[in-house]
Amino acid sequence: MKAASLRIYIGTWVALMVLFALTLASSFVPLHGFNTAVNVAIAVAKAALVALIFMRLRTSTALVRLAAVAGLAWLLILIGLSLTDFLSRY
Amino acid sequence: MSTHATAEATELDEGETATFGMWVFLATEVLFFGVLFFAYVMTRLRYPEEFASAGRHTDLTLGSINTGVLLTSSLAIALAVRSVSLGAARAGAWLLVATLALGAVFLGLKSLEYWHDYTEHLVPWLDFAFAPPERNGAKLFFYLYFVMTGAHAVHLIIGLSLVGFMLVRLWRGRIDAASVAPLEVTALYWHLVDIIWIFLYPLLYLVSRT
Amino acid sequence: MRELFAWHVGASPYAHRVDVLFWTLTGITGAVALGVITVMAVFAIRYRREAVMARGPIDEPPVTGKRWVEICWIVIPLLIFLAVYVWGANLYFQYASPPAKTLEVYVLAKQWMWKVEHGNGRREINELHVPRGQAIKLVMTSQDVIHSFYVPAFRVKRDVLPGRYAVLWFRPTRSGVYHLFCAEYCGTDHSRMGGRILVMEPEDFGRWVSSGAPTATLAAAGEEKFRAFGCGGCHGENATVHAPSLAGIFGHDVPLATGQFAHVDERYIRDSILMPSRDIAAGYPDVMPSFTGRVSEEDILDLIAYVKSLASAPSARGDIR
Amino acid sequence: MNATSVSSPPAPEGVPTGDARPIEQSYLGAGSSLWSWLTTVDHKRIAILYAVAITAFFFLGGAAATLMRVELVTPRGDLVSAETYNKLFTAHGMIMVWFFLIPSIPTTFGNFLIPLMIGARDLAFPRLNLMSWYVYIAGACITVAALIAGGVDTGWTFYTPFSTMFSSSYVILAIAGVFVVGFSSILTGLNFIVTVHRLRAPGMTWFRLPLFVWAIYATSVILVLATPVLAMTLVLLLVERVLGIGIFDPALGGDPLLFQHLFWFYSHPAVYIMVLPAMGVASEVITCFAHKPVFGYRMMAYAILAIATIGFLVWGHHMFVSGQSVYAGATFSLLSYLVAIPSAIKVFNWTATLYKGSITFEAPMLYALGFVGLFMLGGLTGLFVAALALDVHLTDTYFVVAHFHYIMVGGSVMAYFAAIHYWWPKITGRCYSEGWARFAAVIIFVGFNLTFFPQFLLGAGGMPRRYHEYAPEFQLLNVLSSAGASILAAGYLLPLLYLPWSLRFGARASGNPWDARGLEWQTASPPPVENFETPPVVPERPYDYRPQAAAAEGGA
Ligand code: HEA
Ligand code: HEA
Ligand code: HEC
Ligand code: CUA
Ligand SMILES: [Cu+2]
Repeated sequence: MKAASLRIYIGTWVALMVLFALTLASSFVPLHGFNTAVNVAIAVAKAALVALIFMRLRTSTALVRLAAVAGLAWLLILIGLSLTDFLSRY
Repeated sequence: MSTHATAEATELDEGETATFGMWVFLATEVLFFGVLFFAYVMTRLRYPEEFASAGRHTDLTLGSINTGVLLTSSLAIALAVRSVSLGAARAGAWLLVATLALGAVFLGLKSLEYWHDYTEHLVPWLDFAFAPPERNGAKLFFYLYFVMTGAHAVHLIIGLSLVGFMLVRLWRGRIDAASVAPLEVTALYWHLVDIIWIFLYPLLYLVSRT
Repeated sequence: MRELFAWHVGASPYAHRVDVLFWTLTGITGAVALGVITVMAVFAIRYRREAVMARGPIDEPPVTGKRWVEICWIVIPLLIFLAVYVWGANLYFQYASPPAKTLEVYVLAKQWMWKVEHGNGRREINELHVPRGQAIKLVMTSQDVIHSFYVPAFRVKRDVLPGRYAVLWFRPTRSGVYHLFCAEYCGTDHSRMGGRILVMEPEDFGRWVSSGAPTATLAAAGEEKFRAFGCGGCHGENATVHAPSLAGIFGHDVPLATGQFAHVDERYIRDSILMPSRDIAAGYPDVMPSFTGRVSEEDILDLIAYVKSLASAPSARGDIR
Repeated sequence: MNATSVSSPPAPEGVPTGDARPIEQSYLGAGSSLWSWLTTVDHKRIAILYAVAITAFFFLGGAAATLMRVELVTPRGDLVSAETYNKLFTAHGMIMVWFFLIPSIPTTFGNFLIPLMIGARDLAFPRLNLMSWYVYIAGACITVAALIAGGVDTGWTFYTPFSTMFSSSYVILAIAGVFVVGFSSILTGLNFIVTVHRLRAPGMTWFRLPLFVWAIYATSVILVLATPVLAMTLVLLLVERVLGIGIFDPALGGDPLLFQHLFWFYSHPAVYIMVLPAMGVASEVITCFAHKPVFGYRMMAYAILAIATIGFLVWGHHMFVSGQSVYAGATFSLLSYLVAIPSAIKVFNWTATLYKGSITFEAPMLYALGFVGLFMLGGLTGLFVAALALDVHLTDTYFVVAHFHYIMVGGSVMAYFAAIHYWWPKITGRCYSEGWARFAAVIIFVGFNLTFFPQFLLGAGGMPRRYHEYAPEFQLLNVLSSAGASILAAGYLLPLLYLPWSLRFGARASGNPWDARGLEWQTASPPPVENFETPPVVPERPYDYRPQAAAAEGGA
């Protein structure tokens, strides 16, 4: 098992905190309906950092990555296909 | 979880097996919470204004502090795994203690927040604060707020017990650099609980703060 | 014989079109099933172990079948499937889009009965009288759980949900009496929640619908309620409150305070009555009270009928599309 | 078994064959106390624990069905009250789906055979495996308690707002039980996935896996990805029911279609959970008794994966008349036709496997051929209900009831019986009476068709489902159906007699009584605790059957 260097871990934490500050600050700036989009995009970035570095997906086997992606992919199927109904119903 | 692998399976293989097993489990967790996110999206599409005005009533300060706390706890447990696998069991133990402490702080603040919600009549099934035009939508927002944060808190409590258990095993010398897999798997779980919060935070605390 | 088949002859042009699809598909799938079963039987007999015959070496590569055979039985079924899909979808869109000129009837479902209101105010329970040859459009809602309005002879059904309006249409072309079933499980007496559809000659229907001394047309009943609930106090001609005129809005798009437009249909009126603050008409104050709990589903149907009856009136509001 | 197979014929060269070993030296001899069974972590013993529980639930669900069929002999509700009838079909559906058919083949034969087939000692997480069984039993007890205490009348689909506002409160308990059982499914699926990925014997590459393993693997993927959705949906249902606030009831500002989407997002993939393992069994049995390699092995494996994935994209076909947008309906209908293609591939490939085979007709083969035929009919009628305009007429009628019983009873249960008969000698070390087994297979086939074919006609004629009373013109067909059900019941009771009988009086089975290929046949019957005395190495493709050789020997 290869352990990443301390620097990388601390750096990741700093990055997470910066993103956290960014998301909080951006919420007070009116962005004409794009606030949620920005927030979600930042959340995705934070989650990716945690997954890639802390959970070490970056150095995992393809198999583990596949498992990691599967849950997300299936959630997108659920939401995506349902939207064909909810967005075109009336 | 013990793993009786085939005869020639090595320690390293067992670690890999456990890790893979945990990732499969995490996939199920993603879908488990996914239903709540799905319900949130669909309901918010129907009640955009109500969600906006109800969303302004969540406790931004406590929610934000908790976000910082949880992100930091993730760092702590990641460093704990790193230390143990490099042979520094003592440092690892202290980092696990830090993880536990941060997790406990999170739960403490969350309880405080629930208390505030209660006193401000934000609990939708008890004497709810919002008046009719917004009432239905706001109720659904707070309903989802409680179900989502509640499910998250339950997971965090499970995480705390797992980390506590690992701490005991580390203490007794059952975990060391060569058999770090159980700790690693626990850390994966902890990180996932953190990731869920990363999404809950903007959806519940940052709706329409402009 | 008829018993052995329990088949109900279709009683509308749409039903006949559905039947053609049904029998075609029965033909295709029957042929496929028969074919597969025959081939299996032939193989089973011919290649039974006792059969002394030269089987020859296995003439296939180790782990794959014959490529061209497999491609054939992927592509041919796919083409058949696509054809059936398009056919079924085409009919489905017919089912979902009522023609422009229809006779409208309101249907209210509740555990466990169907209440029907004709335009002229004639009401009936668990029965629906309709004239032959005319397109009938049902506007349906439920008071409690989900029900489903099912007329096998017309090959149509539609779930009836609480809190919204479901539309179902058909054009009966054979007079007679047909089953009406509730097809969505709705509790204890689900199986008894049925009734009859009586398709009458137009003249007979005319006589029937005007008999039984209906007190007032639906719209008139609605107008009555419009006054009784005090709607007229604000929406009326000489009201002091600044409220929009409802004349001529039905079926059109009205501007909202948000800058968007809303299409005025049954659901919009219902929401306006129950949740007036959700969609505020542009240029008007948000003062209309919610009538939730004060009006029944039937009252709402009457009020809708009234607002609809104003549809052809000239609108005083210039901002309507 | 017939004469040829009892004294297992000399295997072709190079095919090692297990022996008949004294039962005391097998996994069955590892302990006979109840305690030794309840604490075992041996996958083979856990399989038997499941088999016992599942058999009980099959007959419980069957008893409810029997009562329903008796009630439906007359158009009036004269045997049981409407309320009782509604509770009966709810209990029947819930028990058959969650406590019988979903766990059936995976937890019994999957558990027993996966390690044997891939040459492993046990599953990846043996203790988790035992825990799954206890979780299953716990969930089952909760639900059965609810069904006995007061009964639930929601139908197995729990549609809102009926389930949240109107139905009796036992629905809370019943749902809690299903929720718990879901975790058993998830843990079992997880265990299988990890096992197949990590514990294959040397040389056992993916394309040397028996199709049964492929099928269980794909099933596990569905279990793991679909079940959590059901679990959380049920939580939301419970909270809504208890607190009176929620996102499903329009009276509370919710949307009932939201529930339907979530329910079917799980439940449509769940129908493939119920049929994929059956397809795996059919592939094993048909190749064995046709004595020929399966036709198009790779395509068969891909078809399994395709069904598992595309199966996730079609759930909206249960909602064509629900008020879902017509565009969504059109999308889901198209996708439903696409998922039928891999099923078609499988049916054709099984048929082609018979070509130039050397076929014998022992009981497992009779059941397997029955499976193919009835699954095909069930699947073909699925094409009717997938056609939008036809479904408008047929949905919620007996046509749908017939459609899914053809696949689930005619298909999956048939395959389950094929599996029982095929692997019985391996599991118990005993041979059952071949004559009785064939007789039962024929009775079940006849009874089944008589029960469910009339239901297609009823449905096409417009008889709605979940009807306690019905219009008089439907009576004749209903009487036929009920008559068939009694034949079917008799057919199902037969194995309950001759199989246990064989445990005591049956001849001892050799290691490979069917002259079959596959690692599980290379060890003794019953297998030793550690499965293989020497860890196996896999040198070749699966299904290495040679029809010419067998025919020369058998036909002589
Ligand atoms: C194991 C269970 C199982 C399986 C495998 C299937 C398989 C399929 N099902 Fe079924 N289904 C159920 C169990 C199952 N179903 C249940 C339980 C319900 C009702 C739930 C409830 O409401 O309670 C249901 C309901 C149901 C509906 C909703 C009906 C309604 O309520 O209105 C629909 C609609 O599309 C449908 C379609 C299909 C299709 C297209 C397939 C396909 O996968 C079938 C594919 C197979 C074939 C097509 C056969 C082989 C193919 C050939 C031989 C090809 C050659 C053919 C030609 C060239 C024409 N099913
Ligand atoms: C998953 C598997 C499965 C299986 C195996 C079965 C098996 C059977 N089913 Fe089931 N069925 C469903 C799943 C299944 N069903 C589902 C999901 C529904 C929908 C429920 C709903 O609408 O919510 C349904 C609904 C359903 C209906 C429609 C009810 C209605 O809509 O009103 C009918 C009616 O005939 C029926 C009949 C049968 C019959 C005769 C059998 C037979 O094959 C059963 C054969 C077995 C036996 C007959 C057991 C034999 C033993 C005895 C008789 C002994 C009894 C003894 C003791 C108590 C000791 N089923
Ligand atoms: C207190 C005055 C008041 C009463 C009483 C009242 N309304 Fe209104 N109504 C309004 C006002 C003001 C608006 C415009 C603002 C809005 O859209 O909410 C309105 C809007 C509407 C609209 C939407 C019109 C549009 O152009 O968008 C409908 C439909 C309607 N009302 C129907 C009714 C009915 C039916 C009743 C009686 C059951 C009723 N109203 C009672 C004041 C009233
Ligand atoms: Cu109303 Cu069923
Ligand atoms: Cu389906």
